This record gives sequence, structure tokens and C-alpha cells, in this order.
Amino acid sequence: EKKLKIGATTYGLNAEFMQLWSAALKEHPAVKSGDVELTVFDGRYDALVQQEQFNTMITQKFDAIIFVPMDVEAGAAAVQAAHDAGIPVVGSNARVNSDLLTSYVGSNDVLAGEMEAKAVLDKMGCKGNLVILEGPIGQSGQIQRLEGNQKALQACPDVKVLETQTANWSRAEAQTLMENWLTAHPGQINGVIGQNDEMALGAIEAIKAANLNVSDFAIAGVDGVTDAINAVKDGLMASVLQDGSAQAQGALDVAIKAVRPDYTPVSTVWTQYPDMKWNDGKDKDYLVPWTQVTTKNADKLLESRK
Amino acid sequence: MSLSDNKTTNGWFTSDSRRVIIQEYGIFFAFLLLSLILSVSNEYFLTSGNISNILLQTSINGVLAIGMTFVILTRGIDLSVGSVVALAGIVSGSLATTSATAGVFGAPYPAYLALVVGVLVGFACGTIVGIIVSRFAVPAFVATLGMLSAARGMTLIYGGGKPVPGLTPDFRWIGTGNILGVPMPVVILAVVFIVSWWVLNRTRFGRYIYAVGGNPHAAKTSGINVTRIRFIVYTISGSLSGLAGMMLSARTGSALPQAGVAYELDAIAAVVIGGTSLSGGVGRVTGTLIGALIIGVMNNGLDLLGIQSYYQQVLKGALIVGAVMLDQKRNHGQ
Amino acid sequence: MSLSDNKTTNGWFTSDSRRVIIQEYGIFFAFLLLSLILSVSNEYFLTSGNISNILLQTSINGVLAIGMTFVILTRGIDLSVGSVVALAGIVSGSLATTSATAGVFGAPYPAYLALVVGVLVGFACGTIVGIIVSRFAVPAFVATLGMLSAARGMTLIYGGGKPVPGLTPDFRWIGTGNILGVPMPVVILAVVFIVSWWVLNRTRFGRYIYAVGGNPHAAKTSGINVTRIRFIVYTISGSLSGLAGMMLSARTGSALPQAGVAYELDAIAAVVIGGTSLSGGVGRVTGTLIGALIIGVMNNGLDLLGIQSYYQQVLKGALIVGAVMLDQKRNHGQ
Amino acid sequence: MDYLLEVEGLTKSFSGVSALKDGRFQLKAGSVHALCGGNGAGKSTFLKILMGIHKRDAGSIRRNGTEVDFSGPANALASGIAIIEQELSPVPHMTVAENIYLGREPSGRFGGIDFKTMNLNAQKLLDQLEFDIRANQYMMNLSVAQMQLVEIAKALSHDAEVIFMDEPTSAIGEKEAQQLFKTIVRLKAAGKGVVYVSHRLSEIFQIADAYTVFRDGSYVGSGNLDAIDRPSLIRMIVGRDLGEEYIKTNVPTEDIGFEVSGLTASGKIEDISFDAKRGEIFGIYGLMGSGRTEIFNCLFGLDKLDAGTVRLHGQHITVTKPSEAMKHGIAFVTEDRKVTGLNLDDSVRGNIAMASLPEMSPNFLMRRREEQAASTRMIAHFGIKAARDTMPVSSLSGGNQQKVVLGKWFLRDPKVLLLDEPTRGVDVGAKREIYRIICDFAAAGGTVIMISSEIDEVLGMSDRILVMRDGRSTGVYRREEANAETLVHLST
Ligand SMILES: Nc1ncnc2c1ncn2[C@@H]1O[C@H](COP(=O)(O)OP(=O)(O)OP(=O)(O)O)[C@@H](O)[C@H]1O
Ligand SMILES: Nc1ncnc2c1ncn2[C@@H]1O[C@H](COP(=O)(O)OP(=O)(O)OP(=O)(O)O)[C@@H](O)[C@H]1O
Ligand SMILES: [Mg+2]
Ligand SMILES: [Mg+2]
Repeated sequence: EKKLKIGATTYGLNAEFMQLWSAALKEHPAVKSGDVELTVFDGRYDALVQQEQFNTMITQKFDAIIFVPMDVEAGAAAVQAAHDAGIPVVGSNARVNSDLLTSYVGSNDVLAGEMEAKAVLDKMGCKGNLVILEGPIGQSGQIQRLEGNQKALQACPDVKVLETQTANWSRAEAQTLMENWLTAHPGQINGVIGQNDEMALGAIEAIKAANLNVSDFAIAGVDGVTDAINAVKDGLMASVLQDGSAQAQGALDVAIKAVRPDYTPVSTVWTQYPDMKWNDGKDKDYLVPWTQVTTKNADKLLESRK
Repeated sequence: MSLSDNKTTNGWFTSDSRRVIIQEYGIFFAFLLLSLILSVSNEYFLTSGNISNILLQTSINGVLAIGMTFVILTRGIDLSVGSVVALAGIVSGSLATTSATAGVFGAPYPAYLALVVGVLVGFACGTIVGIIVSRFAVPAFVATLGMLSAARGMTLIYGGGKPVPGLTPDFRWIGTGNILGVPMPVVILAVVFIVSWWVLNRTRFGRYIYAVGGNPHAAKTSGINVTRIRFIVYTISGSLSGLAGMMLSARTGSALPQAGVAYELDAIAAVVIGGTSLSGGVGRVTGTLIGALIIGVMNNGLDLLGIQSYYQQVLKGALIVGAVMLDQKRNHGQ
Repeated sequence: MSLSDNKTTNGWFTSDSRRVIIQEYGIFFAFLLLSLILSVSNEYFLTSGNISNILLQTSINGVLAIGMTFVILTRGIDLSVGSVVALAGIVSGSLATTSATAGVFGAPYPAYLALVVGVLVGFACGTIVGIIVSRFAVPAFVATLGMLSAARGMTLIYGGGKPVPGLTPDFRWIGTGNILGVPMPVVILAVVFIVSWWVLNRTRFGRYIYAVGGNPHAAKTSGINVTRIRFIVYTISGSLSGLAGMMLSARTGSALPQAGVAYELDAIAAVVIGGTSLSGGVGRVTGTLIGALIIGVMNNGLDLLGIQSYYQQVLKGALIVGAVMLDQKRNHGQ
Repeated sequence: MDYLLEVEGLTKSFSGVSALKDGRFQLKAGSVHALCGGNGAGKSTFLKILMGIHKRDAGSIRRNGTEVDFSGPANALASGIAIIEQELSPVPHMTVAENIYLGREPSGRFGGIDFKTMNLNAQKLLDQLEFDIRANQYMMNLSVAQMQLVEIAKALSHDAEVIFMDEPTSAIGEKEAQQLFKTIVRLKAAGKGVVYVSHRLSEIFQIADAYTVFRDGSYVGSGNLDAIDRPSLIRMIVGRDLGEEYIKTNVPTEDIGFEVSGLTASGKIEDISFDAKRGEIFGIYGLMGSGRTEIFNCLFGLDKLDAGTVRLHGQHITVTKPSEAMKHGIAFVTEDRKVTGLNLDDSVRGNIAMASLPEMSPNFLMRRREEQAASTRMIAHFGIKAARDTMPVSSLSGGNQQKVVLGKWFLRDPKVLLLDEPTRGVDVGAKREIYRIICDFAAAGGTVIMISSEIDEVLGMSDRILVMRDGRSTGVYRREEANAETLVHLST
């Protein structure tokens, strides 16, 4: 049987999460065995660059494409182009607004937003003031996690949101922002919702620098990056793990299936998450469950990173 | 001051025009070499489909870089192009969308109207920058850095931070259509290039630009309205950025508020690689086009070869420097 | 670039030195005005805690901008500072981490060792750039743009795209510690500033930098080794970027591969706002410090006032331009 | 005996165009050696090679008998050679003292510079030369003439054994020139060697001992100055006999062409009034900094005037910017070709056309053929020596650059010509040509107003002369009633 040529384009590879995602893709058994020849493209945080990479893959007659779009809307044109060329496209990790996707393998960001906000609100006892550190405005992660944040906040009408501002997923930016907020609202901030771990970690550093006690704050993030797991272990924050490896490997399984009708999945994802059913690779949406990071599973999670 | 403003590194202005000429060919030579290497390394590189890809990928940066050439020739710089791309894209997109939520009242309007408005948005940004630079003598770097920030902010405010999806097919034609098989963005780039070449090389205004960049004192003493020329180049760059913004949104199918981030670097790089001096007065728009093509070919080629992203970044850095070094070397050699 | 932007208006070199001096005070005046407005609008602005915040937030950009001043004074530019920040951060971090996976063999090493290595990494990047610019006559923009890309790539390759967490407290001291209550980053900025001021204003090397920027030909005929001066400024900027990279990772607690993106723009902005001309030969490191403070105060103040990020961007653009315009206006007025 | 410098067979070409074919010369200690030749003869190139600024293609240079090969000016300086370059090269944002001692700053404490000593030394040097410049002034605030004086002081401060002076007096006044000559005499007495380049032959005969003549890059001859007379030297330089130096062919009419009254720009000039007739050459003489250039700047709209009226052919005109002045038919040949005259990045042709762009492109489009024809015409008219008119003007010799500036303004067919030091750096032959062209222009009914620091030139060319002192006019004198003494007297 001929080797499959499968390409993946990600919105960008410079941050840890996508790095883990793409590393997992390369660890997929079908890639290791040589059945699949995999190329991972770096979208360089530009929707147009991703579209151009689609064109490159179409030119080179790739068999299937895995797509982590930079933007919800702008990815649609790229998917259309691949569809026109008869190449199946499997979405992963981030949503794209197109019904031409073969499937989507990712996690529900609304849910994550809700989970992290809940963790913060629970610790605050459903009262007090909090601040929200957002991702870059307009990205699907930011939009959906904010939706989830607000859903959880509805349950606690007494909680006041003092500030909502973007720190662009960046720890350094969040740290600066938090330093300034601590000055502008002295003694008033009880909780911090970071839409990702990096920003939550930045807030923690700001709190430390202001000689405040981090455990007096309710802080949460999303993703489960290594630093965050360590922080959870130290009781500094809460985090929910987004299983990028499962998203990546699951997506590849679905992509292979789209080309080879007789394929059965070879990654461990499907056994690891029984809630996520393979359903013969025909589902439109595969949602990898979130895992709350706790002091109990932290070490195990860290172990799996090595 | 220009008393001593010799732009070469070694010794006086040793044979500048020769340098310019060789530079142009020199960089063309670097471009050919790069293309040659890539076509040997990858079977797809020279396919018509891929060449069309490269040209498409070059078109937006090419248009921006040509506008930038005008500005840099007068000793200026325009850092705002990327943000203006986004602003013009969003504003014109909101007129040309079928989406009920993202469009302005009455949208979709005819594509030509959206296009005119998009160019006007760019023109307006250029006008503001131009006034600040030419009348208030604010350094171009500061004025356009301000616009970089402000135009991005306005983009986000205008669209509420959300993209504008569902652009009409008419509007998208400038990104996806073609004329006699040539993709529209490439046609636009070609037209912009030819007109610019003609303006810079054949018209009075073009002469003024070189004169102002070469020696503003002498230009002024020769009766040239230096302030006006300085002003106009920013409106050109702004308008072309507006055009590029619409090419971008027409290609991607929706207008994005985060479009065009850091595009100014690529545009300036194309200009400088093409042999135009950042100190003004010297350069050719042909060089700029080749510079943009080098960047396009490099990005395309490294992706084609499937080189790992991290290594790509290192290679790109080395290749850019290498291309220019080759060029300089040839000059020195002679 | 803006070689003559502010010098053309009336004939000859009308009283430029007066202008330079006023420029420095002028921008200081803009800084005071901005601070005044903010302290009136927000009760917390002038608290000692907030002043300390501002200084902390200015420290990294300040160090980078001072390095950049050396380069710009010789008519150069250094776009690579942001990437070098990341590279030096990751490499030194990998020596100073307690993490078993992210550290190099034998880590954690003593903090001073990591610090020396971090500065050396920056120095090495500066050396490469310096050689390319000074020996091969490649325009600084191209050479440092190449390094911007290459150093980022090397950072990602070195750390596999992962951050280095768990930096030792000793190492973190340069970011979080303090001397007599003054935060270490502020102390570092102060030391860097004082040394740079002294070098630029009191030593031969400093005057040679001005001479090379002001008139390379005159410098050369006076027996100054122009090539060497050009080379050295890049090693200074590189080393200071290395230092800044460690200040950053020490502050945030881990070394991130995506650290420092676009820092070059802020650094150049501080230099230019501070009155240093991109065409070299004119400028003061004091101005640069004030420029960095203006940026710091602006970011801090807008956050304090709780202004929405979209509007912040528009305001920031307007304020930067406004500050410089005020400054220019005062000059013209006199 | 060993010569301080002995040069043979020096060759140099720039991108295939030969600038110097056979440079030869011997410099004795304690002598002043005049290097003579027309514009573009290769004098500056020759000196730049000796100074290590340019690399030679071939030839030998012996310094005190030993073969040397300087890789840069630093080496030349180290071996005791200093240069005053033809083109001024100041570091504008540094003080006079810093410019003078660039590269040789006195050390102070902690490895710093001893600015106090440096300023003191510089001031001492300037005072000793009787140059009226403060050492702590910024270079950019000086006039061209003052910058030239600083360059002179800088070269002298090196205490070098050999000093090259490439047209050091072309931009300065009579008084300062005499000051320089005194210094040269002192240097000679101290056993140093001076190489002196100038197109003013009277200077050469005043101070030089020996001469070497180049023509078209080749050695023509050399000898002692007391063995040659002025006409023979001129013949060697230009290769043919030249007639009378100043031949006036114009006759002033009674029509007033250009009238200025009460011109005032505060702090620079005050209450200047004069009128120039059609067909007249109206000279303006004054010492450095007396405000002559300022008059022109005001008339041409480059500087604001505080008071005063201007009439052109009887019509009242107001000028606020150069383009307006140009519309009225005024042309202005500025004194500093590098700063206000030329775009050094552009070609000879482009520079000639620079002030006539609207005329050459009535419909926006450049008329290339017309442009080419115009440039060919001006090159022929002024005898500009350039291999092609598309070569950059920066690669022309100084004198030829000056002619390009003249060509640029003559091309406009002006009614009124404002000439500020029009023959700066132009050789004897070409000077005569330019004088003839100016006279023809006046004879055809044009009005010429000419500033010159060269007393002979003002006296030889002008019909009437306005003398400036400290920003004021000390009167207008007819050619017949003026002579060198009166002018000097009135101007000081
Ligand atoms: N950098 C250069 N590139 C090309 N040609 C040059 C360059 N410098 C000088 N030349 C040419 O070399 C020739 C000699 O020039 P040079 O400046 O030595 O003349 P010169 O004798 O000093 O004349 P002048 O009296 O006008 O100063 C000229 O024809 C000039 O055009
Ligand atoms: N850039 C300047 N800044 C300050 N003062 C100046 C400047 N240029 C000229 N001046 C002064 O203005 C006055 C008139 O100078 P101007 O140049 O008109 O004199 P000039 O007679 O033409 O002398 P020169 O021989 O120097 O050209 C002088 O006192 C001079 O010092
Ligand atoms: Mg000469
Ligand atoms: Mg004058």
C-alpha cells in the first residue's frame, strides 16, 4: 500500500501547547511505522499563511490535511480550497466556521471556561471581586472561554468583575497587567480568571512581587502546561488540562480513516477516553474531555511529559 | 546633515550609481540562485501551480513593499502598513458582507463601493501620518508607530474585535478571481508595479521623490515643495495598504482584526533587500519587487521542502543575509 | 531614514544643537505633563508602589533601548533584540533550572555562571551581526532582521519549543530581589544607564560613536577605526539584550521561547522619542531613558485608568505622537 | 637626498574610467609645493591616494625614501601626513574642539576625555591662527567658511611633517587666507612640507616654491616657481594660451532690473537697499559672515525677511518660497554645492534638470529626450568633464560639480541671476568661460547680482559693487572708483 502524505498546519508553533500537540502527532503509531508521511507547517500566527500552506499541500497532492486554524472565519476559505481539490480536512484544537470539515477533534472551550471560572468562584465562595485575563480578542479560544467564564459567573451574581483585558496569552503581559491592577484596586481583587495558564502564572508572579499571599487569591487557568501543573501542586492555582496529544492523535486517526475506509484507529486515545466514541470515524465532532488538574494527578501528568 | 551623508560604508560615495545598478542585478542573481537551488531540491517547485502559489503569496507583500518604496525613497518609513491592512479590510468587509451581524446597515453594498471605501480608509490613515510627518516634523518612525497602534485599535473598536465573515463573491473576486488565468492579486501587483515604475522613473513626481530623498535642501532650493512630496508618499503607502488589506480579506474570505500583524517588517525587508537605501534617494522599485519575490520564494520553498519550522526560522535569517551579502560581495569584487 | 526630517525646514543647519538640547528637555516636559495628567486622574498613580511598578516595567525596555541607542547613534539599527532576549533567557535558564527535564546536564549551576553565559549568548549574537554589518557592509536592517529570525529559531530548537520552568531563587534574584528596597531590575537599569552615559559622554569610544554616526568619512580620515566602532556597538546591544533576557525570565519565573516578541519596536521607539535621530550622530542616552519612561508610564497609566484595551491602543498611538509633537512644537516656537 | 614624499607612476581608475594615469611628484622638506591642474586633472585623487583614502591601482610612494603602502588614513596620519580635504567634512553635532581633536582626544581621569584641556588647546590654536571661532561652538552652527577654517586648524593641529591642502581658500575670505599664508610660511621655516592645491594662481605665486602640473590625469611638468611666469603656468595647466582674464562685454542699460529696498532679517541683515540694472553685473563684497548670503536667502524665499520690498522690472513682487522666486525668473546659484546645490545621489543629467522639472514635464511625464538634450547642452556650455551624463554627480571633480550647479540654473533662462561665489573651485580656464557666459547673459539684457570673496573677481567683473559689513551696507561703488584697498577698508 502506498504511503499516505498527510499535512498539518497549525496557527503557530512557538508556544508550548502547539509544540506538545505537534510532538504528539509525530508520536502517532501510524507515523512511527512509516505508513504516514507527516509534514507539520507553522502558520506563523497568520491566517493567510495557513491558506498558502493549504495551497502548497494541494500542489503537492497531499492525501489529507489536519487544520488548527488561526481564525474561526478565515479558515473557511482554505477548507473550501482543499475540499475543491478533493482533500479531506480534519479540524483540531480550534474551531473553523465551515461545514466542509470532515471532522473536528478538539475540546469544548466553553466548557473549559466554565470549569476554570467555577474553580475560581468556588474558592471565592461566590462573592468578592475578580479580574479576567483574556486571550487575543477574536480568537476562538478567547471567544469561547469567555462565554464559559460568563456562564459560570451568572451563578454568582454578587461577584463583580473589576477588569477584563487581553494579555494575548502572554505571561509577561499578564504580569504587567496584574501589577497595575493590584495598584488600581488595592486589596479588592479576590480572584483571577486567566483564559490560559501562562496568563494565570503571570498574575501569580505579580502577586508575589507585590508581597501578597498567593493563596489569598483564587486563580485558575486552562491548558495544563508544565509550570501550571507545578503551581497546582503547590496549591497556587487551578487548571484544567487540555489534552493536546489526544486531540492531535485523534485527528490523525480520523484523517487516515477519511482516506482509507477500512482503517481502524491505532492510537491509544480511544481507549484512554472511553467517553469519546470512535463511531467508525464518522462523527462530525470528537470532543476530548478536559481533566481537572489536581494535586493527585499532577505528578502523573508531569511524568507523562518526559 | 547631508554635508557628509555619504551612504556607503567604505570611503566616500564610491561609485554609487554603479552600485545601484549592480545591486539590482546582483539581487536578481541571488534570486535566481535561490530559485535554482529550490527547483533542484523539489520537484514541485517549478510546476505552474506552485509558481502561481508563489506569485499569490508575494502579491500582498509586494503591494505593501512598493508603497513602502515611495516612503523610504524620501528618507521616511511606514510602520503602520500592517495595521492599515487590517483596518481597511474590516471597514470594507463590513460593507461587503452578507452576514447580518457583522455588516453595516444595508450591507452588502456593491463590491466597487466597498473597494473604494477600503482604499479611502488607507488614504485617510496615510493623510494623517503624512500631515504629522511633513508639517509637524515628527520623525516618520514615531508618527507611523503611532498609527500602527492607533489603526489596530480602531480596527478592533470598529469590528468589536470580531472578524467579518461572509464577504460577497463580487468582493472576493479581487482575491480569488483571475484574468486570462492570471490570479487577480497577481494582476493587481503587476498593475501597481508598472504604474509605480512609471511614476518613479518617468514622471516629474518621481523625480521629486528621488530629489527630496537625495538632498532635501537642494530640492527645496530648486523650488520643489518638499513638504508636499513628503506628504504624498504617505498617502500612497496608505492607499496601497488599504488595497492590500482588501486583497487579504478577499483571499481569506473574511476580514480579520488581527490581519497584517508585523507585515511592515516584511515590506521593509523587501525594499531593503531590493537595494533601496534606508537613508533615501537611492533605490529602484524593480529591486523591491525582486526583494518581495525572494521572501516569497523562500517561504514557499522551505515549506515545500518540509523543513521543520524552527529550522526554517534559522534558515530564513541566514538566507536573507546571504542574499544581500552575495550582492554586496559582487559589488566589492568589481 | 529621517536624516533631515527635522533639519530641513529653514535653510542651513539652523541651530541644531540648541534643538538637541531643547529636545531633551522638551521630551522631559512631555513626560512631566503626561505624569501630571495621570496623577490627577488616578489617585494611585503617584503612590510609591506604583512608581516602583512603573520603574520595574520600564527596566527591561530601558536596558534594550540603551543598547539600541549605541547602535542607532552609528546610523545602525538592531531589530534582533527581542529574539536575543528569548535566546539568552532560554540558554541561561537551562543552566539555572531545578527542572530535571528542561535543564542541561548538571543544572542548576550557580546563578553567576548562568548570568555570564546569558550575557555571552547576547554578545555572540551581537558579534555575528556586528561582523556582517561592519565587514560585509550588509545594511543593519537586513543583518539584524536575519538575526531576529535566526535567534528565534535557535531559541525554539534549543528548548524544543518548551519553556524552562523552575529557575533557582538565586537566579531569580536579579528579577525579584532588591538592594536597599530598590528592585534589582531598576538597579540594573540604573547601572546600565550611568555606565552608558559615562561611556557616551566622557570617553573616547563614546565620542567616536558620535563621530562615526555624524560623519563616517570624517571619522575615518581622523584615523578612527570605523569598522571596529560599528562592530562594537552591536556587541553592546547584543550583550544588553542578553542581560534583559535574563531580567525577563527572572521576573516571570521561567524562560519562555516566545519571550520578547516585538520588543525591538518598543526599544527603538524609546530611542526615537528620546530625540535620537535614526540617521545617527545626534542623541542622548538621557533622552532614551525618558523615552522608555514615557512608554512605561503610558502603559501603566492606561491600565490604572481601566481603559479598554482597544481604546488603549488608539490612545497610545496618539500619545506617542503627541509627546514628540509637543516637543517639536516647542522647538519651532522658540 | 631623501624627499619627504616621492611619488611615481600613480594610477587610479574608478569603474573603468581613468582618473589618474601618471601621478608624479617630489616634495622637499621646508618647501611649499603647488599642485596645479584644471578641474578633473586628478589632483584630489592624487592626494587622496597618498592619504590612504583611495587605493591606488599602480605606482610607488616613498616617504623619506622608504616605500609605503597606507591601508587607510590612520596609517598616513601615523607617518606624519595630514590633509585638508577639498570637500568639507565636519561632524555636525560635535563641537569645534571635538572636530579638531577627533581621534586624538587628551585623556583625563578614569580613562575619560579631558574636555577642558581639549577646549583650551583648540581655542589656543584658533586664536593663534586668528580665526574668529569659539572652540565650544557646535560645528553645524558655523558657516561654510568657518567650517573650512576649522578644517585648516584641524590639519595644522596634527603637527604633521607633510600637510596637504586641497583648495583651502576656496570658501574663505581674503583676511583668513592671508592668515593661513602666514602659517604656511611658519611651517616652511620649521622644515615641513606643504602641498598646496588652488585655482587662484596669485596665491600660488605668493606662497609656493615649486609646482607640479597635471593635465587629464597625467604629469605634465614641474619646476621652481621663480623660473616660470603666470602665462606659461596657465599654458601648462590648460594646454593652450589664454587671453585676458576679465573681458567685460556687457554694458549696463538704464532699465532697473531688480530693486531692493530696506531689506531686513533681524539679527542677520539690516536695511539693505540697492538696485541692479538690466545688463549690469552687480557685485557684493564683504568679509566672511557679513551677511551677503543672507541677502540672497531672503530674496529667494529661503529665509523670512522682516521688512523690505523687492521690485522686478519695476513690478513689486513678494517671494515666500523658492518656487515663487523661480516663477519670477530669478535663479540662485548657492555657495555650498554639497548642501544646497546638488543631489549627490543623482546623475549629472538629473541634477541639471532638477530646477526645471515643471518645464520639462508639462504633462507630468518627463520629456526624456529634451532632458537629455538640455544636459548635453549645459555640459558643452560649461565644459563639464564627465564620462557620461548619467554618472553620479558625486564622482565628478569639485570644479565640475560647481559647473553642474551653474548649468542647472542657466537652463532656466532666468531674468535675474543671483550668484553666490559662482567660481568656487573652478579652474582658470573654466573661470574665463564662466565669466564670458555671465557677461553674455548680462549683455543679452539679464541682471546679475554676484557675491564673491575674491577681490580680483569682484573688481574684474562688477559694474558696481555693494560692500557689506556686519549685516549692513556701507555703500555702493562704481567699478572705476573701487580698488582692492578701498574694498578691504570699507568691509572692515
Ligand atoms: N569616486 C569617483 N568615482 C568616479 N570617478 C571619480 C571619482 N572621484 C573622482 N573621479 C574622477 O576622477 C577625475 C579626477 O578627479 P579629481 O577630483 O581628482 O580632480 P581635481 O583635479 O581635484 O579637480 P578639481 O580641481 O575640480 O577639484 C575626474 O574626472 C572625476 O570625475
Ligand atoms: N547656520 C547658522 N546659524 C547661526 N548663524 C549663522 C548661520 N549661518 C550664518 N550665520 C550668521 O549669519 C550672519 C550672516 O551670514 P552669511 O552666511 O549671510 O554671511 P556671508 O557674508 O555670506 O558670509 P560667508 O562668507 O560665511 O558666506 C553671520 O553673522 C553668520 O555668522
Ligand atoms: Mg579636487
Ligand atoms: Mg556666504
